[in-house]
Amino acid sequence: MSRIGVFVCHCGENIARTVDVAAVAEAIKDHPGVAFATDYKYMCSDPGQTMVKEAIEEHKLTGVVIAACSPHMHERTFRRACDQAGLNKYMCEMANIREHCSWIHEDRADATAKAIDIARTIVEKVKHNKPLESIRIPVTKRALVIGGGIAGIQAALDIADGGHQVVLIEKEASIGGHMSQLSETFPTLDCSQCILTPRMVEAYQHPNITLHTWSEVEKVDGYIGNFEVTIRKKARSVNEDLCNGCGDCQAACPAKRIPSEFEAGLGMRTAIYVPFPQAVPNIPVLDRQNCTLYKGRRKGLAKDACGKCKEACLKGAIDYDTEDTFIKEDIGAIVVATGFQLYSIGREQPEGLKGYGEYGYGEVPDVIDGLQFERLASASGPTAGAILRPSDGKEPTTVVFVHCVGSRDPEKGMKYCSKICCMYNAKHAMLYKHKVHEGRAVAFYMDIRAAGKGYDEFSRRAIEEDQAEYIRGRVSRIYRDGGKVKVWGYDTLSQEQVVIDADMVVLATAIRPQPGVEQLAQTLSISYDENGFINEAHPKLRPVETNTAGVFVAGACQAPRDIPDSVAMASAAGAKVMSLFSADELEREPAVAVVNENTCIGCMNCANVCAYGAIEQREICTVDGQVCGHVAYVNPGVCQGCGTCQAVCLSKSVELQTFTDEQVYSEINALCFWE
Amino acid sequence: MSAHPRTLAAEIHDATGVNAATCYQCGKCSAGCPMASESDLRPHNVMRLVIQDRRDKALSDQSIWLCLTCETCSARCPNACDPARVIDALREMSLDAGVADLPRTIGAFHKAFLEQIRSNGRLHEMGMVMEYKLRSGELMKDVANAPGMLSRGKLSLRADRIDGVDEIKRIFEKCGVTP
Amino acid sequence: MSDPTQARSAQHAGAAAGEFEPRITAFVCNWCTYTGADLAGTSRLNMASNVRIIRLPCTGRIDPLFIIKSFERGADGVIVSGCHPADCHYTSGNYHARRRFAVFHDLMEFIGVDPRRMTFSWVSASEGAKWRDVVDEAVTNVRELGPFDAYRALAPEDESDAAEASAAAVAAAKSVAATGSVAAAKSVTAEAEAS
Amino acid sequence: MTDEHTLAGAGAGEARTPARYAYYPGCSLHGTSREFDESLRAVAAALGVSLTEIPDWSCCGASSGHTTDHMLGVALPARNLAIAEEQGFDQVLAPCAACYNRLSAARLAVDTEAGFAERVPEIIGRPFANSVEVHNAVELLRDAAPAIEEKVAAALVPNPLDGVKLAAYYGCLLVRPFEVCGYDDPERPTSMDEVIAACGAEPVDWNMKVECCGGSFSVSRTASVVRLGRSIIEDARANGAEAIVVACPLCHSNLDLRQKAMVQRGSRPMPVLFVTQLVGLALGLTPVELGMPRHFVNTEPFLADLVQRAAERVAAEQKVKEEAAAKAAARREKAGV
Repeated sequence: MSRIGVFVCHCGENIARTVDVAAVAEAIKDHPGVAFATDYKYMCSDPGQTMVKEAIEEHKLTGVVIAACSPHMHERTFRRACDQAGLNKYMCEMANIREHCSWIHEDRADATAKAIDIARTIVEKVKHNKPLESIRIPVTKRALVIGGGIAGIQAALDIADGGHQVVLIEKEASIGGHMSQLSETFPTLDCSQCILTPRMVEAYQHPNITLHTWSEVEKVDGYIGNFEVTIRKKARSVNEDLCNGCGDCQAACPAKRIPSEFEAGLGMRTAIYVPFPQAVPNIPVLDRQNCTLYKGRRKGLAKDACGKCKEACLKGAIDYDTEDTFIKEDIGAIVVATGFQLYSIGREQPEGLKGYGEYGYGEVPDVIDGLQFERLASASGPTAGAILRPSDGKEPTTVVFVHCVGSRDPEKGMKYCSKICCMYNAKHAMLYKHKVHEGRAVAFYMDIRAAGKGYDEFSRRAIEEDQAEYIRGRVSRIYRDGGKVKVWGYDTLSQEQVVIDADMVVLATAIRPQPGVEQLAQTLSISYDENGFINEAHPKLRPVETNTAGVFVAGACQAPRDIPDSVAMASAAGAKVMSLFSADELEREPAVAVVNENTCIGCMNCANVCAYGAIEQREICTVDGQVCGHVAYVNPGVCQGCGTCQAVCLSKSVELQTFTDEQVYSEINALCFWE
Repeated sequence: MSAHPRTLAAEIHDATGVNAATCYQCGKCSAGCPMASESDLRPHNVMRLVIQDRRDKALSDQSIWLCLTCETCSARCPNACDPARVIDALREMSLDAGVADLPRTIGAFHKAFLEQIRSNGRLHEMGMVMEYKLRSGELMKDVANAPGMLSRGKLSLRADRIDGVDEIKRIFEKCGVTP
Repeated sequence: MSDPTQARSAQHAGAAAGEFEPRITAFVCNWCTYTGADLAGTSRLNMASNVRIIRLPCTGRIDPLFIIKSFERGADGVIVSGCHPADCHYTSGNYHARRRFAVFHDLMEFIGVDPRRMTFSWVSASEGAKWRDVVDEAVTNVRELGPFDAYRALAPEDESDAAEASAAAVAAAKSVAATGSVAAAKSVTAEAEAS
Repeated sequence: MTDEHTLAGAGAGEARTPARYAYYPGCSLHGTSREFDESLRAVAAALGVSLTEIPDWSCCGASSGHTTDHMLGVALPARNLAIAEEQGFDQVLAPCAACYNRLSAARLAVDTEAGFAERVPEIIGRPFANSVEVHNAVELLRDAAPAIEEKVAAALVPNPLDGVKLAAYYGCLLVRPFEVCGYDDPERPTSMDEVIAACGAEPVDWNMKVECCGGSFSVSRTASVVRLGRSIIEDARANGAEAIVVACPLCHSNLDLRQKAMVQRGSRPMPVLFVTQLVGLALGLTPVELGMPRHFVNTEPFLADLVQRAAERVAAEQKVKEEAAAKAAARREKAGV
């Protein structure tokens, strides 16, 4: 006969306001199998936990039900308390009367009745709980970092400096990400390359870091501490061991007019190329889409149409016939740092977006986006840092900066704020004024969001010292008018329409997650929000964890982030990984399926539906060693405890611990509605 | 406001489905409004009045009658506030409340126009122009064009009245509209 | 989307007048819908109080027999809700569940339950409001259908034999999870009936 | 649901049943813009499109209707749609942009606004299932563009429009609101430009395509119309347009009738053609058939110029041919001797 203690929490007023907690305790007291019931203001507080511990001893409790908040909130807390009181922690369960009751109902009678039902249900479940031992699993102390931008680099370096192996993969030819494209950085205006490049080199040369560029995650199996990751190394056509980065191949390549991704289309590159001079590693890739030889091969030409780079390469590092290769890595923890892309608002629009025909982007050459301006302002850029407009290479005397293009626009773009634009617009206005003293910089904004250390001072400086003209109002239309770009705006402060004849317009387009992040998230079985940003496990308390144990998130793939935030987040993720690696084994809930070999008929339905391949077939032998049949066996290390196998078992022979049929039926029966 | 237990915003919501509270006053509507230079209230000012429940000003200001319903504001609004539709609704309310301060000419135009439709089922421009001039008092305006229109067969002196003119009258009655 | 407040106002009116109040059991997965319901709580989204949640690791764990059992124990309606397709915490559990319930849905009338008493939905951890709507809609629908007591006769103290009564249908539903064919399921159940 | 009717046939004529339309001319096409009516009928005949005028059709209410009363603005168009339905049509052609907009808006309102599906039939006193698609003239011609191109190519006489620079002016009511019209991009429409290209002329890239001309203020607030019209004509001119092409009687009368007040003295008048007149010219119809003489801005110099240039082109080609022939002859002689 079980002796269960029920502890009803007021949660201050949170529960007590709508649920008559005393009544709940009173009602449950006489429920069969309940030995003790009480209520208290804060069960999770120290006195509250002590009350639980003492009750366990005093009333010889065999099970504990905490009627309080969601198990996701405090189950761990109370299970630890029971453990300390000598009660197997898996004999403790939470009855959620806050999130699922007091917070969502107003009628006190209804809410109280429901709270009693909930408590009763869990009591019935706990009656059938069994003492279980946590599963201990080994931890592979090797981290995978996905994405070689500043966030990925930071996380990789922190973990590597912590003495652990790191595999860093980057889908582009070089690490560095968007930060390597930036000219100067707010709020200090220090040169982006100057602070980033050393970190890139450090990551490349770090003894604990294995770098794979031009590579992507193909497949992820396993679970926290024990992932098996398959990495696709895309065919580079250049042997990374032989290449010495001399650059002769690029010089020899005849296809020289390919818009450079790194230069945001403002500069050209060759078909075999390193994205930028400071690239790490300094090893080119061959862009087969634009390569003359491959174009020829796709056309089915008998002999190769080109081969100049191969001829030019004295190291013989170039091989036109390499194919994608796959490497498997054993990984203990994963950091996702895939970063962002700028919302391109040209004529072709992604599904469900209306776009901005009124802004003429993609049709008026002197209407550019923020990254393109970074390249114009960058000393290493196509204009060597001179602000010259794309159409005619002239120095613009009036430049208009438009905030919130595609951001804070539920109807035509993204409904969220892209967070960094206010700051980089101020920076752009400054950089422009510093280079073109007589020039006129006009910024159309809705609100200036400059919350951050030294941020507001910075944006004020743009206005007060560099005389950027800030006009509060959205722009309605932008179009080419002879040599000028007409901008129709409105000044909501002076209540006038404003028409500006600009020479160049810079659109601060929205920050969006990298394309393909959804597929990656599904490969990692982590969740993402409706905008494609990775969901953190808890918006406040678990900001760098995801809903899959062992997978962490850093930087702009989780939400629009600037450099300081991304770096901070990356270090946080790194720290999380290292605390995971601090132990040789980790504890896991024994929520795993167990097969009853006596009743199993070996139909293997369970194996067919198991997503983890945790179920294998085992032979049953007679005493004299004759194989007389086979049954299913669940590998507890691999089983994740979804229980799908149990639901499809025809002979009721597989049982998921912590969610047994017995437990579930007890709950259902506890909700017996026949009065 | 005691005469109106419900807020203007609530009534606008019923009439148009627009939640005025979603307007964050970015001014994009007014930036592209072809009549902004001629009217005191620009689209986003009108939205503001609705948000602030300033019924009297919203209904009695002349600006709402200067809207061309060209829909540019609505087409570019980031929050689907549909100012054009809201202004339409305000005009209707303004007429019902009898506080419409529509420029005589424009009011005369709409009245003349609808009068034509109600009595002929179709617009008889010549008749409309006459009607309009009588109502607006702008007797001599555009007369210069009239001969040209006639000679080009663009104005017919005879109204073509449809058979179903009674249907039209009934539609006006059922909508409670009397020009 | 039915007016969210409708279910609740009706509920209190009903409660006052001692009218029929639907009793609904919800089987939800721990990772998406249960968390979504938590979110509804933290967002203080008011909803009908007729639903009792039973937490399971994954919709994949939900045995059709649970549902039949609930009806047999006097539930007027059942909600089954888990992660969106492709968002399953266990990668494919909800897919198997979907496959199973598709069939189960076909078998409902067969076992004497109006399918409208069942609600299948996907509610992610970030969809508190959607959970509120699912609950309120289910309550409204079941209230329209009135109480379910077809199984009342089957509700003896010892549940097991009552379970047997519908076990055939379930076996069918399960075998489908393996074979994937509704026809197969139907035949199995038919045989069960015949015998 | 709204897409079903507003987007029907967009970019895909074949999606629509063989071109048979209930024709809703609207008041303007019976009055100030009868040349739109005349040219449309002529072009339709040439393209084998059958138009059946809706018997006893009534005015759509234009902006005065919905400006005064929302329901009136829906009921007046609905009556005409109901009649077309009665007549067993599944699509209506409303060439006037204002009518097209009001008819489409009415369809949308009946589809989407609470209670309208019941109240509207009651108010108009006719059964109404809202089953008739509404299309405008540009839509019709865009979908017929291939046919037009063929006919132009097949013509024996040289195409007078060859290489003529034209500005396609859409205005408001043809493209906005997108939910109502939706057959073309509201900010960067291309349908009329496609028609112009099909006629062998050259659509210019300009900025005022979708700006408002002052619409219904033509009579009541002429000053505004003049201000707005001026910027339109000047931008068209600045971008090299020789004429403006429209599909809206309001736009036309504003830009045509009021043009004198819009342009400075001495500047070349800017002919304003209905898109149907343009197609008519391409198909070899005469200016009179197309009602050109009804315009206030005299189109004769423009047309004469077109003919002149066409003649010159022909002459030039002729010359080239003759020279070639002469050379050949010379060579033959050499060979012969």
